[in-house]
Order: sequence, then structure tokens, then C-alpha cells
Amino acid sequence: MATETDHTNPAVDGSELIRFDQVTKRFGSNTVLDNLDFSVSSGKHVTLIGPSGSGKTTILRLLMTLIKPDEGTIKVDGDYLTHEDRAGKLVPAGEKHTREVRKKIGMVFQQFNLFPNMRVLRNITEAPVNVLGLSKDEAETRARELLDLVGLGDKCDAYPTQLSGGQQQRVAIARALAMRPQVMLLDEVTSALDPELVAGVLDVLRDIAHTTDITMLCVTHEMNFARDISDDVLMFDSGRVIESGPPEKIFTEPEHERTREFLSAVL
Amino acid sequence: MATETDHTNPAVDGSELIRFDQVTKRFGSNTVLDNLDFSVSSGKHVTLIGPSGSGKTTILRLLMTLIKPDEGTIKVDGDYLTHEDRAGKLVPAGEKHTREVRKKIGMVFQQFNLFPNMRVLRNITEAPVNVLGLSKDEAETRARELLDLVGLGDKCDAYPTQLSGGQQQRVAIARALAMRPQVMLLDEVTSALDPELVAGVLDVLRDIAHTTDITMLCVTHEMNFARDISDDVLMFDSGRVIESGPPEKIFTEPEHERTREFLSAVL
Amino acid sequence: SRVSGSGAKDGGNLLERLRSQGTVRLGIAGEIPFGYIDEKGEFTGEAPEIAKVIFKRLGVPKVQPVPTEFGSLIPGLRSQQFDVVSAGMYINPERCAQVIFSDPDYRMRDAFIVRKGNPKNLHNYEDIFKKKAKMATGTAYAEIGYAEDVGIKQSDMLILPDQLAGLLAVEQGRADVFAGTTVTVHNVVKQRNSQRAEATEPFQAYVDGKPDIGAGGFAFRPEETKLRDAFNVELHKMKKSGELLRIVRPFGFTKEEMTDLTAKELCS
Amino acid sequence: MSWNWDVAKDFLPELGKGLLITLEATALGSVLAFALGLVWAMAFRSPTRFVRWPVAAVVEFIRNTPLLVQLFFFYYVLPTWDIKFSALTTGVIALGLHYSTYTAEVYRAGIDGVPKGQWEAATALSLSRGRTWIAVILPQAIRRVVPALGNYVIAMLKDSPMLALIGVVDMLQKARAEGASSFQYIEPYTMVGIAFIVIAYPASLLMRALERRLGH
Amino acid sequence: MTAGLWENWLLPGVWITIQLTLYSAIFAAVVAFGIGIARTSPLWIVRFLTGFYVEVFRGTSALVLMFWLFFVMPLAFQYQLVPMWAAVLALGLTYGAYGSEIVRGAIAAVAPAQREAAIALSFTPAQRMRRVILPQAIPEMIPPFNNLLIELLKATALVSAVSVADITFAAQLSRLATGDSLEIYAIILVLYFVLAFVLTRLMRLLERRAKAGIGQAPVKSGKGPLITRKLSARQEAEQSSNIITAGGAQ
Ligand SMILES: Nc1ncnc2c1ncn2[C@@H]1O[C@H](COP(=O)(O)OP(=O)(O)OP(=O)(O)O)[C@@H](O)[C@H]1O
Ligand SMILES: Nc1ncnc2c1ncn2[C@@H]1O[C@H](COP(=O)(O)OP(=O)(O)OP(=O)(O)O)[C@@H](O)[C@H]1O
Ligand SMILES: [Mg+2]
Ligand SMILES: [Mg+2]
Repeated sequence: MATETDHTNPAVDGSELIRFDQVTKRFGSNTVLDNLDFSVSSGKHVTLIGPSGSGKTTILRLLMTLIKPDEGTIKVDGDYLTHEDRAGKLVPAGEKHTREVRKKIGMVFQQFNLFPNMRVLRNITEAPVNVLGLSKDEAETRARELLDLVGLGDKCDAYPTQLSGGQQQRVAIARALAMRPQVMLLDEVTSALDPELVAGVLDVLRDIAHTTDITMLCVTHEMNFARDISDDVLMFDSGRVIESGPPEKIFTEPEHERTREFLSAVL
Repeated sequence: MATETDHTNPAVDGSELIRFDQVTKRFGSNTVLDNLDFSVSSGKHVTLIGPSGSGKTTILRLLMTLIKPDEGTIKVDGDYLTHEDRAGKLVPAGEKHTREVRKKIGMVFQQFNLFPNMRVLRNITEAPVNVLGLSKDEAETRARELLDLVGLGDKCDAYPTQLSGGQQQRVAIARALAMRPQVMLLDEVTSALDPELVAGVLDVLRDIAHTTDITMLCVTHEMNFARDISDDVLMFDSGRVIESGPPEKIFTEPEHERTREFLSAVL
Repeated sequence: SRVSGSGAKDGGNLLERLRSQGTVRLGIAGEIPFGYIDEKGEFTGEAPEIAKVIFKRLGVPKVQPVPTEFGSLIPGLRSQQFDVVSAGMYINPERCAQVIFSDPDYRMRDAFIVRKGNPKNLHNYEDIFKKKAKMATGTAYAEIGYAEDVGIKQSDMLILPDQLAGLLAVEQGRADVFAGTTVTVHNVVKQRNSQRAEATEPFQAYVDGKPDIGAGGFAFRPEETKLRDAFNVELHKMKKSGELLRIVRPFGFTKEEMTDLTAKELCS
Repeated sequence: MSWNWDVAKDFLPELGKGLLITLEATALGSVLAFALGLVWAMAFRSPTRFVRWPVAAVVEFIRNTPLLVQLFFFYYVLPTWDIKFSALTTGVIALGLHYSTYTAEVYRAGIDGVPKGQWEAATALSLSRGRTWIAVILPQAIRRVVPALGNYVIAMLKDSPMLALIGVVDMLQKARAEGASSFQYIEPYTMVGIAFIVIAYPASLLMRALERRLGH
Repeated sequence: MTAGLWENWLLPGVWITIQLTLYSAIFAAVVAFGIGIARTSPLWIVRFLTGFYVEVFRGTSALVLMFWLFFVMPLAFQYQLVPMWAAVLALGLTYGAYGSEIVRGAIAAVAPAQREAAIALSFTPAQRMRRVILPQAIPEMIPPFNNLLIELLKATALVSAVSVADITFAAQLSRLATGDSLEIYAIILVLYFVLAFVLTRLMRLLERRAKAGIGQAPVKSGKGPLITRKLSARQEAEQSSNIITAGGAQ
């Protein structure tokens, strides 16, 4: 998985879309990721599993540039994420470069993080209009389509606080999709929800996984869901990938003792 | 139990020490106690049991004059608690009269309520010195004896925040005893404690119950403790005593369906 | 402390009390040249210097300054914050209703601070009124009354705390003219060595169409007539001997400013 | 107490004119304080300490020194630097600047109260920094600080009489002028005092009501 | 600035400002505790009157009040205070009203269970207040009181308007004497800042001792701006006084 591929047409299905190269991340003296290498091919749905504190969220936050790696580089679609290639030398990226690369990534958070001061529709159109430069009409048409997709066509004018958690999360998914990202990051998107609301959100995600060719990087504890949608499952422990493979293999005949332990605890 | 007794020597063992007469207490439209009659004889250890919200705490708080009854009268040791007998007419009691009657009552709270600004010794001596007029030396001698009794002879100079919950509760018991009350009110004194600290407090109370002739009125969910120390158990429901008797009877062959239900749930 | 009842009809005993204390408190208003604190932190001025001499002769060796705002001089005197107002205060009927005055120790006409070259050609209050110039003056200055007399509304005036603020206001164009007494305005222009403003020639102000004589003296509480009379006696001696002019000459006063008017004339 | 209704009646129109100036100074001062305070609060959040530290130092200094002295400073010193302002303008600037150091803290609390997830969501949507402030953070922050800001408006109202000391003809200055020229003190000063209570009390009741409504 | 101006006016002015702050603070503290405690009275008339007092004095401007005491009182009541005491009275009454809200808020913040425990031990209402409630409430009052004290220090500059020779008044005289505004005002702004800094430090010390006195660990000052007026303290002040105060009444 970690071999160099052709960069001339990087978004083509099957090519390498995300690449972590010797990435180290520390919080104080706590080394959370230790010289991590891993990559995700375009169009794939990859699930990260592993015990709490193993660094799954950290990977997503690095990709979203919410935090910066201490060492190593991250490439997205062939471009360095936190570095710039200036005359052959890697220098820390400027805000503008980062924003450009980051546009290819969308993220859905555990806590939804909808903007409470905007109605549902504007939550979705705000970024397309101001970042992608879509006209208001275009953005609204796109937003309405997405809301239909997540089954909330009638909630355009509601404020987030007027929605249930499950509905809010579905709006958050629509909001992320509205930016037409090449890759979606999903960090335990159902774990803040009441149990009866989980299914609705997972159904929407399944739908998206099966009907679009968007690349997905999910952290989840919903193993059934992971099995359903994943092309690859990566098992993390202590900031390293200790095992990876298609879900049928990982879930049924894991190689590592640690994976077995973990799965027997969560399944 | 609710018959009039001789008042000339009211504190004598076996005479009536507490008497509720047609007491009604409402909170807003919620009638918590409804024409309640009941009495406690001097020297007896009485336990109040019953489901949550049945009015047990309310009874203790009425006795402690933390709240006032809406109707009816309460007598302690032959004196009206919240009323004064002025020229044969019952009038609401003044602060001074109430305080005089209240001196016969001590209370231990669920949350200990030690004074955080005073060291342990002063927590205990403060009231005897300022209310009973004991000299500082007398009060301290008494306090040290009581601290020995509750097994905390070495904690005189600690602040309450430096003690564990169980230790704080034992200090609270000592503080109440230091006023030499005729009756002690105990409201779920162990339910705010970590399980491993409960036993120590109950042991102290058992000790006091068995070695002194102080009257005790306990609300507790510790049925074993109730069985151990009680002369009488009163089963409350919806602000009424629905059943009463010695613990052997109540715990083994309760008459009422409601009591049976309650006991099967808590035992 | 209670205000001493103004009922004392016997002329008061303040002078005796001052003699036994050895100190008299002078109310001054921080107005150059009448009474002010100089660069060395010492208090001086035309009026305090006269007062120092006279009180010494009356048997009160020490004077203590109590600087205050001009508008607080009369209330301060009446409420015993100090014993004498020694600020070159103009004597006029309104003030005479509140306090009693010594005979004036100087008389003076008004002058203006204007921008260099006097571009609006302002020489008296009528000029200001006619040319709708923006006038500034000090809090509670008598000049407010003079200006009102020709029709300038008080609400159109810029009332400033002191002459230094006035000079700056004119220099900066916040006001076209600052009105004050001749010596005051000349002094401040000189002190600041202003490059952008100048003082005009003195002129006569009018009230009710009659020339108003601006003459200033020392104010006392109404019941203290004895002290005032004793003060007057010494003042007159100094006027006669020419000592008065000698004392005040360093503050920019000339023979022009000397007067034989009495407080009685000015109060009516 | 010798209250003279005639004096009071004569002073009333003057009081009215002074009141207008008082309100004008308060209103303009508030606008300035609100705007500047926001600038400070955003500067506190600046990514570079070369902005944060100097701003923090200046804000601390202004907040811990008297408004009156600042007023004199601006009134007497600015002209020597050839900056020309009327007394009222100077007063409004001093008032606004002084109170901006208080409103800055209010905004800061409001901004800190916006959950971190909101910043992260804005980053995840690639919103620019400016857009994040304008569309996401400030609308949420300002809503909760409105009552606190309102309280500072009332405080400014009560501080506005200081402007009289640099010659702004507000209510207090009207009373001083009346006292100085006619030696009538009782009525003008009493009326000014009452005027302040009559305005400030309902205003603070209003703020308390607002606080309750926006409570959550 | 000449030595004479420093010696005769500015330094005595600093001393006057310190005295004023001290006296006004003491007076305000007495008012604050008196009114703050009275507002918890079971008698409605006491609560009403003290509430009225607070509203009136929070509503007035301290400067207007000072002028009133200085100019109107002597005429209206034939009673004259020397300017210094008129100033102390005005500042004390105003800041006492603000302080009373802090006192009331801190008393209300003491756990009701403490009051109940004290009743159960038969303390009289006065003993409850003095021995149980206040000792716990006072440490909580110190941070908001610190803020109020700085406001008070700043407000003392107002006394220059009624001719009390404090720092600000000395500055006015010096300005007239030298004609130089920048230097003198810059100097006294720094003087005020230093005084504020020293006061804050002292209050910090007091806070630490008070907290230690009730068995609580002293709070670490942590980050916070150089002069220590923590935001949290400000918020406490705001909450407990329900309404501003900061800068409130000058
Ligand atoms: N901002 C931070 N500051 C300090 N430590 C952090 C921070 N964020 C994460 N960590 C630490 O990094 C480690 C990995 O955290 P991370 O959130 O990536 O784990 P995770 O695999 O997502 O776990 P979980 O399943 O509980 O969400 C943990 O030990 C965590 O305490
Ligand atoms: N201060 C109060 N205000 C309003 N209602 C109250 C108040 N105190 C008690 N109640 C109500 O009175 C009823 C009886 O309360 P009480 O605390 O006496 O019950 P309890 O038997 O002690 O229950 P528990 O076992 O849960 O402590 C409850 O319904 C409670 O909600
Ligand atoms: Mg995580
Ligand atoms: Mg209970």
C-alpha cells in the first residue's frame, strides 16, 4: 500500500489519494503517532479501528489540518498538505496553500458542529458560496438535493437546535458533501447519538458509500457498518497500523493477538 | 402510639417525646404530608422507611424547623415546636421559643454539611460554646471525647476538606452529639458515601444506639442497620404511615402489599 | 463642621482668630497673573502678593494657598474652605449679594486671544456677535456676562477651564477668540510664546449699554466686615504710597490698571 | 432646604439641552466602545504574540488608569500634536476608548464561550479566517454578550458628566454654569442628580430583563 | 516638572489619593456589608429600603453626587463637609452600593445546607451569619472587591473637580505652571497604574490568605494579564452584582 504511484492523474480511481510518510505527532511527552506510514487509494472506503487512545482521531485531525504533524509529511492527491514545494525544497505551507489542498477534504464530527446561528440551508450553502464561489442559487439547489438525499428535504428553514441529534448529524453530512470533497473523514459520527437515532445516520452513509465514488475514511465502533461499507480495515494500536485488510479477513480471521482481543471486546 | 401521655416528666424513658398532630405539609399544589399523626417515645430508636418522595425527609425537616407545617402542630418533649401557648391560645412561635425547643434536637445530614471554614475541633465546639454557653475548655474536652468515640481522635486540627466522606460524616455525628440533644435525626447519613466507607459510619451509629439512651429517628435504606438498631419501623407511603411495628415483624411478615413490594425492591 | 451662621451682626471675629492661629488661608484660582502656582511649585500672583504684605501688617505672618476652580471660589469661601478670596475677582452686584469685597486693587479692561494677525478682525464683543465668530472664555468669568450683553448666547460659547485651554483652543481653531482680562491673556500668550496666536489691544466692555468697569478685589464672608475694613485700611495706605504698583508690576500690571474706585460703587 | 420652583422651572430647558448632549456623548461613546472592544478582543486571539502582547499591555494600562485623567490627556495633549477635535469629540473618544477595554473582556468571554468545534467545523469547510469570524464566531459570541454590553452603556452614561470638566456642555456643565452665574446651586444640581437616576434605573431594569431573555 | 512642583504638590497629591482610596474603601466596605447583609433580612421593609438605596446610588453618577454634596448640602442643610470628606462620602456611598451587591451575591452563593446545619445546631440568626455564612462568603468576595477597589482608585481622580488636591489636581496646577500637558499627564497616568498594580498585589495576598483560612488550596494565578484582574473575577463580579459596576459609578 505504501508504494509510490504515478502522480500525473492522481484522482483516478485506484491511485493513491492520501499518503502519510513517517508522520510523528506528540502531545507534550506523549508520542501519539510514531513514524506512521500509510496511504489510501482513491475511491476506497477505509475504516480505522482500534482501542481508545490509539490515535485514530489524531489521524483525521492531521488530515483536516486542525493539528500539525511534528515530523513527516502528508500528501493529499499528490500535494503536500502542510508543506509547500518551493524550488525543490520543502517549507512549511502558508495558510493559502493549506486551504487549497484542504478543499479536497470534508469532515463530519462526532458532535455535528453545525453553526447554531444559521438555518439548515445556510449551514450547507455558506461554504460553497464563500469558498467555492458558487452563486447563491446554485448552492441552494445543490443543498436541497443533498437534504433530500439525507431525508431532510423539509427542514431547510429549521435552526439546528430544533432538530434531533440524528437529524443534525445528517445535515452535517450534507454540509460536508456540498463541498464536493474527494475524501470524507468521519469520526465516530454516531457515538454522540441516542441509540434509536444511529440507524438513520448509518443508512445515509451506506447509501453514499454505495452510490458515489467518494473516498471515505471512517473511525467507527459500529462493526457491522464497517463490514458493510469498507474496502479496507486498518487496525490501530499505539499509533501504528498493526494489521490491515478487507473486512472479511480482519473480522473473521485476524492475524494479530491484539486485534483478536480488541474485536472480542467490541463485537 | 398516638395517645396523650403525662407531661409532668416528659423526658422519662418511654414517655412521648415527639408528637405530630394532624400535620399537613404542601409544596405548591403537591400535598406531601396529609393530616399526619404519629409519635415517638423517649429513648426509642425509630426508623422511617418508604419509597422515594414519600415524605420521610420532610418529617425530619419539619422537626428541625427548616420548614414549617401548613396545618397541625408538632410537640417536642411536651412543648409546641412551631407554636407558642400564649394565654391558652396557640400562636405561631417566635424565633426564640423555636430555638429553645429545637435545642433538644440534633440532626445529621446526608451531605454532612460540616463548616468548611472551621477545623474539626471547632466544628464541634462552636455550638456548645456559643449556644449552650459552655466554656471553651469544657467544650473541647467534650469534643475530644466524642471524636474518640467516632474514632477520629487524631483529626482535631484537620479541615473538613482534608477528610474522607466517611470521616466527615463521623465528625458530623460528633458535632450533633456535642449539643447533648434528646433526639437525633439522621437522614440517609450513608447514602452520599462511597460503599467502602459506609460500614465505619454505621458502626459508630450502632455503638451510639446501643450504649446511650438517646432517642433516634432515622431515615435509611440500609435495611440491615435498621433491623439492628430499631425498636420500631415506620413504613411511609404518600405522606402517611401505612404500617408500623418492630423490625422483626415488618421485615419478615409485613401486612401491607405496598410494604412487601417496597421491601422486595430494596432488600 | 457647620457653616457658621451668617447671623453674626457684630462684624465677626475672624481677624482675631487668624492672628492667634498665625495663618490665613487664601482661595486662589490658578489664573495667571492673579493667583497661581508657578513653575517652582510656589504660589504667587498679584493678589496673593498683596495679601501676604497686608496680612503680615495685620499680624498674620503666614499665608496658606488653597487652589480651587474659579467657579468654586465663592462657595468655598462661604463654606470656610478658606478665609479670603485672593484671585483678582471682579466686583459686581451679583457677587456682592453673596460676599463682601475689599475696595478694588486694580481695574482692567478685557482683551482677546485671536489667531496670529487677527484674521477675523475681532476687537470687541460686538465684532464677535456680528461676525458670528466662535467665542471661548473661562468658567464663571465675568466675560460671559459682557458677551451676553451684546447678544451672544451662552450656549454658543465654549466654556473652558482656564486660559491655557483657551490659548490652545484658539491655536487649534476650536475657537476664534478667547476673552479674558488684559493681563491674563497677554501673560498666557507670552508664557507659551505662542507662534500662532496673539493678544488684542484692551478694550472697554459694556453692560446694559453702559461701560462696565472691570475692577477686582478681595472677597470675604459677608459677616466679616471688621476684617474687610482692616484690610481696606492697609490697602489704601499701599495705594497712596505707590507700594501697590511696585508689588504688582512684575505681574504685568501698569499705572493704567491702578484705580481709586470703591467696592460700594461697583456693587450697585 | 429652600427649594425654589421658579429656579427649577427656569433651569428645566437648560437641563433638556444638556440631556441631549449627555445622551449624544453616551451613544457615540458606546458605538466606539463596542467597535474598539471587538478589535481588542479579536487581537487577543491573534496567532502572533507581536499583536497579542502589545494590545494586552495597552488595554491593561487604559483600564487601570482613571478615565478623567485620560480625558484631560486627550483634551490638552492632542492639540499640542496638532490634532484638532472639539471637546465633545475628545470626550467621546476618551469615553469610548476607556470602555472599549471593558467591552473587550466581555467580547473575549463571549468568544471563548463559542465551542471549539465551531472553529474546527469552519476549518473543515475551508472557510477563510475573516469569514469564520463574521459568519460563525461573532454572531454566536455577540448574542450572549448583549446584556453585559448594555450594562456598560449605563455605566458610560453615568461617567459622561466627566466630560463637563473639559467643557462639554452636558447636564452637569449646565448646572455648573447656572451655579457660577446665578449662585443657584440647590435646584440645578439636584435636578441633574435625579435625571441620572430617572434614566439609569429603567435602563438597568431593561438590561436585566434582556439578560433573562437571552439567558441561554 | 520642577522639584518644587513635585515636593509641594505632586507627592502630597499621591498621598492624598492614597488616603482617599483608603478612607473611601473602608467606608464603602462598611456600607457594602451593612446593606448587603440587610438585603437578606426576613423583613420586607428592610429589604425594600436597602434595595432602594442600592438602586439610587447605582443610578447616580459619583461625580454629580460629589458636586451635590459639595455645593448643595451646605445651602440646603446648613451643613458643610470639608471637600475631602464630601469626596469620601460620595465615593463610599456609591461604591458601597456596588459592593453590597457583591456581598449579597457571595452570601447567596454559600450552600443553603450550611445555613440549615447552623439552624440544626440552634445558632441564632446573627451567629449563623457571623460564624458560618460570612467566613465562607468573604473569600469569595475578594476577587470582585479587587476589581471594585481599582474602580474606586480611579474614581478618586474625580475629587480634583471639587478642589481636593489629589494627584489629578496637582497635575492641573502643574500644567498651568509649566504649560506642558504631555509630560505631566503621562507621569500621573503611570502613577495611577502603579498604585493599581500595588493594590491588586495586596488583594491577591489577602485572597490567598483568606482561601487558606478555610482549608482551600490557594488558586494559582496562572496566565492572565499582567495586572492580574482575571476574567473570571470580572465575571463573578458581574454575575453577583447582576449588573456591571465595573467603571460603574465614576
Ligand atoms: N489536544 C490534545 N492534547 C493532548 N493530548 C491529546 C490531544 N488530543 C489527543 N491527545 C492524546 O492523544 C492520544 C490519541 O488520541 P486520539 O483522540 O487520536 O485517540 P482515538 O484513537 O481517537 O481514541 P478514541 O477511540 O477514544 O476516540 C490519546 O492518548 C489522547 O489523550
Ligand atoms: N423544597 C421543596 N420544594 C418542592 N417540593 C419539595 C421540596 N422538598 C420536598 N419536596 C417534595 O416533597 C415530596 C417528598 O419529599 P421528601 O424529600 O420528603 O421525600 P423522601 O421520602 O425523603 O424521598 P427520598 O427517599 O427520595 O429522599 C417529594 O415529592 C418532593 O419532590
Ligand atoms: Mg477518537
Ligand atoms: Mg429524603
